[in-house]
Amino acid sequence: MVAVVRFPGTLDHDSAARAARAAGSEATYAWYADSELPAGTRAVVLPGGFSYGDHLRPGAIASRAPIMAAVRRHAEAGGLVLGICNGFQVLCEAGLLPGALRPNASLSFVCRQAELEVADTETPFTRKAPATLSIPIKNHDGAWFGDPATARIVLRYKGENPLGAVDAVAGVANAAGNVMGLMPHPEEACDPLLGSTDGLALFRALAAA
Amino acid sequence: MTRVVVTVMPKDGVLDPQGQAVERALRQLGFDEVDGVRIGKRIELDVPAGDAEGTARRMCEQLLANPLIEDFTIKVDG
Amino acid sequence: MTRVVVTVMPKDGVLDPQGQAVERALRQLGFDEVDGVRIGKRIELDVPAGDAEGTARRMCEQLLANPLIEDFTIKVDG
Amino acid sequence: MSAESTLPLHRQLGLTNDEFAHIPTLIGRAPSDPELVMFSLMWSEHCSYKHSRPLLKRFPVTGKGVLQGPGENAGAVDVGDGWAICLKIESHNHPSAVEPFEGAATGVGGIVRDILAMGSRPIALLNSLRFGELTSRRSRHLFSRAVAGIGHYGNCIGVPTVGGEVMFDARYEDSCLVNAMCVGVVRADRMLRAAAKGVGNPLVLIGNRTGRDGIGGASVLASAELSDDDADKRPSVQVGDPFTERKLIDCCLDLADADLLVSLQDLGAAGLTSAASEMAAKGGLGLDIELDRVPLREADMAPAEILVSESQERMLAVVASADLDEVIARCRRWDLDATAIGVVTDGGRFVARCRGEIVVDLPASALTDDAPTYAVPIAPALAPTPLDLADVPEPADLAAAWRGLLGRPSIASKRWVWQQYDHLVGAGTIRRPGGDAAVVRIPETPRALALTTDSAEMHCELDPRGGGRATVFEAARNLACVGARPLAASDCLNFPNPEKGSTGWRLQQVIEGMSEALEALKVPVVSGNVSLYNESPERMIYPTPVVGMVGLLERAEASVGQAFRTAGDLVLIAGGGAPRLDASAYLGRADGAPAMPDVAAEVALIDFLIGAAEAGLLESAHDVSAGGIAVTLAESALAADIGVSVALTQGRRADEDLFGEGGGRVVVTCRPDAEAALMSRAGGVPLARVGTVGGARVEVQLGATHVHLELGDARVAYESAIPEALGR
Ligand SMILES: Nc1ncnc2c1ncn2[C@@H]1O[C@H](COP(=O)(O)OP(=O)(O)O)[C@@H](O)[C@H]1O
Ligand SMILES: [Mg+2]
Repeated sequence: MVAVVRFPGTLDHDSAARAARAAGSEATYAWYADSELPAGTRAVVLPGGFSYGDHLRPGAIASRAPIMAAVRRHAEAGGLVLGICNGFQVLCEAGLLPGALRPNASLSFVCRQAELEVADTETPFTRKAPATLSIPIKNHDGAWFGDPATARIVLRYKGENPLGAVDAVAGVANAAGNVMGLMPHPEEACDPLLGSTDGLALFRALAAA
Repeated sequence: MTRVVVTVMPKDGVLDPQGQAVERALRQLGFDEVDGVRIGKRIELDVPAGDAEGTARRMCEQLLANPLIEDFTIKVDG
Repeated sequence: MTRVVVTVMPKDGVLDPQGQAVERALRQLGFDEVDGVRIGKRIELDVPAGDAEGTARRMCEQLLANPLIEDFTIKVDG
Repeated sequence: MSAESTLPLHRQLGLTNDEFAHIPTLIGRAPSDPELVMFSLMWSEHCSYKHSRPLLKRFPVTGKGVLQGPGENAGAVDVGDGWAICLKIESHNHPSAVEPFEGAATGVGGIVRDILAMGSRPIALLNSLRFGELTSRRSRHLFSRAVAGIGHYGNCIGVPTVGGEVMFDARYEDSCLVNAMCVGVVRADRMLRAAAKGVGNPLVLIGNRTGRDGIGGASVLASAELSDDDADKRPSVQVGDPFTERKLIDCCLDLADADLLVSLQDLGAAGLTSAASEMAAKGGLGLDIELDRVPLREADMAPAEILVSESQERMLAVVASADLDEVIARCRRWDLDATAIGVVTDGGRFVARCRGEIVVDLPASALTDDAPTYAVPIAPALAPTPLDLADVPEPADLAAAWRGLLGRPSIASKRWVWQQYDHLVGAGTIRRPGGDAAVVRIPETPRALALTTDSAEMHCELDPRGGGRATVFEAARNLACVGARPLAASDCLNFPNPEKGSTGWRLQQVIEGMSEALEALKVPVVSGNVSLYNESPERMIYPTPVVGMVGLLERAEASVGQAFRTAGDLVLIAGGGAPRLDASAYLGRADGAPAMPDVAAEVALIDFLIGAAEAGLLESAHDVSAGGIAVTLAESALAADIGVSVALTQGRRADEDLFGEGGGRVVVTCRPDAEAALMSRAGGVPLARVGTVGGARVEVQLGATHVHLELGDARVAYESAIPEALGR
C-alpha cells in the first residue's frame, strides 16, 4: 500500500495515487495533521503542489507538520519515501535529504518537458528504470543547491540545465537510497495519452516495496 | 560606496497572505500567543557615497517597492 | 506583547538570484554604480513579553530560517 | 478631493440624480448611507449590466444539453454519463491596468470561485490578453506582470492554465484587457445554485477575513474610464491569496460531496452585498445578517465597509440548521475560518444589523432585479471600403516579410507566456498550449474537452456584424481542428464607452453577428461578462468580444494536433474564400473591408473536420488565421521540426496569397492512402491537395515565384520575438 501525504495546498495527490495504482499498487491518503501513517503503508509519496502556499520557503512549513514524524520513522525503518517537486522540497527542509531547493535561475515558474539521465542505478527507485527519462518539470523553486560530492545524485538533466541546479541535479537520495526526491513530475508521465510513460518506473518501485 | 538597507513591508490594511500563513504555522508549532506577523523584504545594497539616501529613495520609487501595496523605509549605514 | 523583528538573509556564498536580478534591473534603470545587492526577509511579530529574544530564536531555529542557506538576526523593540 | 467632495454623496458614489430619485419609490423612504452605498455598487455597470442587458437578450441561450444558461455564477452543459461541465469567462481589465500582477491574479481567483459556486471542480483555466505594443515600456510592464500574476495564482491553486491568446496593438496601450476563463466538472445531479432556500437556515461565511480590500472597487474601478486620477483609485487594490483559494476549493467540494450545502455563492464585486442580495432575490426569500459576526481583518470597519468589502477568497453558503456544526468542523479541518453570520428569512428583505441596530432593511430585489437599464444610442458607423492594394507597398523580399511576420509579437510563439503556467497539473492535459485548442481529459470518462478563446477585434472595428461572426467561427474552427464538436460558449464583451459615438451600435452588431454564427452552429451562450468604458481620453480599444468555447471529443485519443507528422504525408487545404489583406495581421491596422463570413460554408467546413478526425483520417490540422497560410504552414512545420513544400494558386498578389486572411481555410495533412477517403467526405467543402510534408524548409511555389524559409531561421524569428522584445 502506497500512502500519499496531503498537506494544505498539496495539488498532485490524486495524480500520484492514480499513478501508483497504474503501477500496480493500492494507494491511500495520509493527512498532514495525523501522527501515524495509514495501517499497512509500505511506501510513502510526498506529492507536488504548493503546500502552505510556498510561504516562507517551499516545503518549510509542511516539513514541520505532525505527519512528518511518522514519515521520518518510516524512513529510518528503511521504508521507501518518494518526494516529488514540493515533496522533494519538504524532504530537504525536513533534513531527510541533503541540500535545498532555490529559486530557478530564470526567477520564474518553468513548465516544460525535461530529458533526464539516471545517474545512480543502485537505488530501489532506479534499479529497474530506463537509462534516460522524459518527464515534465513544473516549479518555481527547483534549483537544487548542495554538495554533489557528498550527496547521492540519482537524476541529472540531460543537455541544458533548465533550472540552474548545482551540477544539473534533478533528483537525489539519502545515503541508504530508500528516500528519494526529484523535481520532475513522474505522475504526469504515466499515460501514453500524455506523451510519456517513463514516470511509471518510479511508481513500480514503490509497488514492489 | 555607502551601504544602504531598504526595508519593504506590506502597507497597513493590505492583506499579507504570507504573514497570515506563517502566523498560523507558528501557532501550530506551539507558539500559541504569537500575533501580528507581517513579512516583507530586506534589501541591502551599496550606492555611491554622496546622496545615498536620495539614490535609494529613487530606486524604491522606480523598482524596489510597489507603492500601491507596499511601504518602504531607508537606512543609510555608518 | 513585545514587537520583535527577525531578519533572514541568504548566507554568504549562497547565490542570491533575486538580488542579482534586482542589481541588473537597477543598472538598466541607470543606477550604473549600484553593487552588492542582497535580498532577504524582514519578519515582524509580537511575542509575549518576558524572554522575547529566546522565543524568537526558537521560532527561527524551528521554522523561520534554513541554516543551510540562511542566517538570521533578531532585534527586540523597546 | 476638489470638485468631488462638493458633490452630494450619491453623485460621489456614481449614481445619477434620476437613479437616486428612483430609490425611494422602491423602498418607500430615503436610503440610509449604507443602503445608498449598496445601491451605488449594485446599480453600477459592472454589477447591473445596465447598458448591455437589453442587447444580451439576443444571444441564443438554450439548446440540447444546456443545464444552466446565463443568470447563475456560471453556465453548465451535459457531457454524458451524468457529468456536466461549467464554464464562464470574466474580465479583470481595470484592476489589471492599475496593478497588473494582483489585478490579473485576483481575476483568476474570481472566475474560479464562480465555477466553484456551482459545486463543480475547476479543471482548466484560459486567458485572453490585449496590451499595447511591446515597444512601450508601460505595456512591457503590464504584460509581463499580468502573465506573472496569472501564473502565480493558477499554479498555486493547481488548476492547469491550458490556453488563451495574447495580442499587442497600440489601441490597448491605455486600456489593457485581461479576461480569464474557467471550466469545471460536476455530476449533473449534484450541481449547486445560488438561490437561498429554507427559512431559518443559517448563512455561513467561509474563507478569508474581511478587510478594506477593494472597497468601492466595483463602481470605481470597473464602471468609469480610467484617466489621470488613477492614483485616487489605488488604495483599493486587492491582494490575491491563492493558498486560501485552494483550501476553499478543497473545502467547498468536500462539503458538496457530503451533501452539506443548500446553496453556494462566491463573494465578488460588491462583496457581501452582491452575494447576499443575489442569493435572496433568486430564492424569493430574505436574509438577516449580523455584521458583528463577520470576522474582520481590521477592527474599526463601518457597516457600509463590511457590506461592500471585496476581500478575496470568501464564499457564502446556506446550510441546514442541523448541519451547521458539521459544516464549521469540516471548514476547520481544512484550516479555514467559517462563521454563521445570519439566517434565511421569508418576506424577501435584506436586513443587516450592527450592535443591535438595523442598519440596512431593503427588498433584496430592489438591489438586483430593479436595477435600471438604459438603451445605448444606436448610431451606425460608415460602411468600410475595401483595401486598395495599390496603397499597400509590395515587399521586395517575400521571405524577409515572412520571417518578419513570424517575429511579430502578436503572431510569434507565446512559449514565454505559457511556460510560466502550469498547464499540466491534474495529469489530464492531452494537447498542451501552442495549438489551435487545448485538449483536457474529462476525469472518469473516455471523453475529452477542447478549449479555446478567440476574438476578431480588427474585423469587429470595421464591420462589427461580420467580426462577431468571425469571432465565433474562428473559435469553432479551432475546436474542430483538434477534432472536437463545439458544445457551448461563454463570452466577454470588451468595449469602449457605449454612450459615445458608434460604440453602442457596434456592441449591438457584434452580438447580432455572434448570435447568427452561434445559431448556425447550434452552440448556446451559457454565461459571460461585459466590460465597458475601456478607453482613455486619447484611445479607444477595438471592440473586442472574446468568445471562450468548449468542444467535446467522444474519444480522448482521437484528438488531432497542428504539428505535421511524417515526411511523405499529403498537404491539403480545406475550405474556401480568397485570402485578403483587409484587416490582416500583415497589414497591421484596422483598414479595408474584410469579407462577411459565409455561415453555411463555415459550418460545412467544421462538420467536415470533425468527421475526418473521428474517422482517423487526419495526421494534422491547423487553421489559417493571423499571418495567413504562410504562417500556418510554418507553425505546423516548427511544431514537428519537419519541413513542407506546397504550390498555391496565384491570386492578385504574392504577399496577399501568402499572408492574406479571411474565409474559413484549414491546412490538413493525411497519409497518402487516406487521401481518397478524405476526398470522398468533402461533399460541398472545397478540398485541394497542395503539397507534401518533408525536408528542412518551408517552401511555397506561387506560379513562377518561389519562396522558402529554412526551419532554423523560422524558429529563431518565431521563438525569440517575445523574449527579445522584453529584453529577456
Ligand atoms: N456577455 C454575456 N453573455 C451572456 N451572459 C452574460 C454576459 N454578461 C453577463 N452575463 C451573465 O450575467 C450574469 C451576471 O454576470 P456577472 O456579474 O459577471 O456574474 P458574477 O457576479 O457571478 O461574476 C452571469 O450569469 C453572466 O453569465
Ligand atoms: Mg459569481
